[in-house]
Amino acid sequence: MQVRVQSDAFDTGAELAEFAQGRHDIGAVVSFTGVVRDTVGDLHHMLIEHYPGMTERAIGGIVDQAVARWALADVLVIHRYGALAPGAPIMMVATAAGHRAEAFAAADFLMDYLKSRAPFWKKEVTRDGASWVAAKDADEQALKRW
Amino acid sequence: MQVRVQSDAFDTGAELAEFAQGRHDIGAVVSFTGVVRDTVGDLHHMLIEHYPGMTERAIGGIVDQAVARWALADVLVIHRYGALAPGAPIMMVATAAGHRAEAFAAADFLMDYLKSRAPFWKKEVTRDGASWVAAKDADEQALKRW
Amino acid sequence: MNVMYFAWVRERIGLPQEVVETDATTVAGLVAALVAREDRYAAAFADISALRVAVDQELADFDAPLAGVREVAFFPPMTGG
Amino acid sequence: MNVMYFAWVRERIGLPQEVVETDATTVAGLVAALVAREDRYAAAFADISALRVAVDQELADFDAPLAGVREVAFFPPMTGG
Repeated sequence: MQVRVQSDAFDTGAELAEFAQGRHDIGAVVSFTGVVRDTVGDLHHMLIEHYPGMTERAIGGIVDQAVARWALADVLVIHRYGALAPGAPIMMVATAAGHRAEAFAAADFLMDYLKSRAPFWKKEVTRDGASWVAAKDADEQALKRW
Repeated sequence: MQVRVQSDAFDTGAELAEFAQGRHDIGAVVSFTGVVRDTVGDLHHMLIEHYPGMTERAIGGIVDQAVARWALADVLVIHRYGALAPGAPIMMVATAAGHRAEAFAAADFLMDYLKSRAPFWKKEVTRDGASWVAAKDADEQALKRW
Repeated sequence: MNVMYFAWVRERIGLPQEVVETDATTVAGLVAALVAREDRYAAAFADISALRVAVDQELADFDAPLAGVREVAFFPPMTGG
Repeated sequence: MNVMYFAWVRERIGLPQEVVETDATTVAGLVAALVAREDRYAAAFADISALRVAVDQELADFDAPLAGVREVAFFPPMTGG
């Protein structure tokens, strides 16, 4: 199990190539990568603020829940903070398990909880100004699935 | 959208690094990798047989269904056949979308259908002999989710 | 018509494909004609519920008609992914 | 006790953290004491339903007790992932 909170960029492909490498007891690996999205084409960059200390603690608790709930061989969570360019990976989650149902469910669960229970806040900076991304009701509702 | 059926090995990390690269209109990428699993420690290799022609047609149809159902920016499916060593990637699916729900659902859907509706058959070759992997009732049941 | 066999169906029958001349009008009729040939076919088709069939590379039922069909394939449930 | 502010709460109050001496026994009491101080606090805490609070780095309710607490943080709903 590995959790990294960092301002440095990371390479999803390279991380996934390393993840659960050389293990013969797993059958399924699922990854999720969140990317800075610029729908309208006016985004200059995204600023991600976080709460050092609580961030690591919150993510660790979410990973512990996933591990207690599904038979996982390994879990990786990386989440960036700071200024990120459009198209850049914001964060990734990877899960390894014997079968696909566990790997999918755990990755989906981790994402739902990281979205609404890990202390990160996103601000979009465009040419015209900056605004905080509002949390969505749907994201809070999504937690009730688990 | 890209579908590849091949005997050659592939590198999940390298494929994912290329996938949806440089796109600023996507927010979420999900990947699934199926790996040759050797639970007991007696697997020599896995043989995957397929039905050339029908395989490409079946996978193409499954991808078309996913694209019709979810707003996907891109889809990648790679599936190997032939002899595969324990720990080797068998196949992968990647989906790119604006939001995580679509990317997760489409990858999950693609896996359920590839599992039971793409003409591949797995045979496990151990030191003691060889046996065909039986389809699971749960895999057929999983299709009813969609 | 070209008839193909995969996985343990191929192993029981002992060949991957063959050209079959038949008057059968449905897949079930083709199966009956094959079963009547030799024990190895009877062994492969003993439990039809354990088999799947594709007609011209599309999954089909055993009562599917054979008119105009060029290729029929028999195999166990698929185990892809 | 150390009081921290994040995202637009930090921007409205104009600082990321401060040490606050208070007799308040609950988070809600601390909020009332801060709001009484200056308009910028009143602006930040105007709609408490739009805020979340963490007590010693764990999510908590506004009626959480402050006895023995070293750090309280106020912020909008999180937008991670």
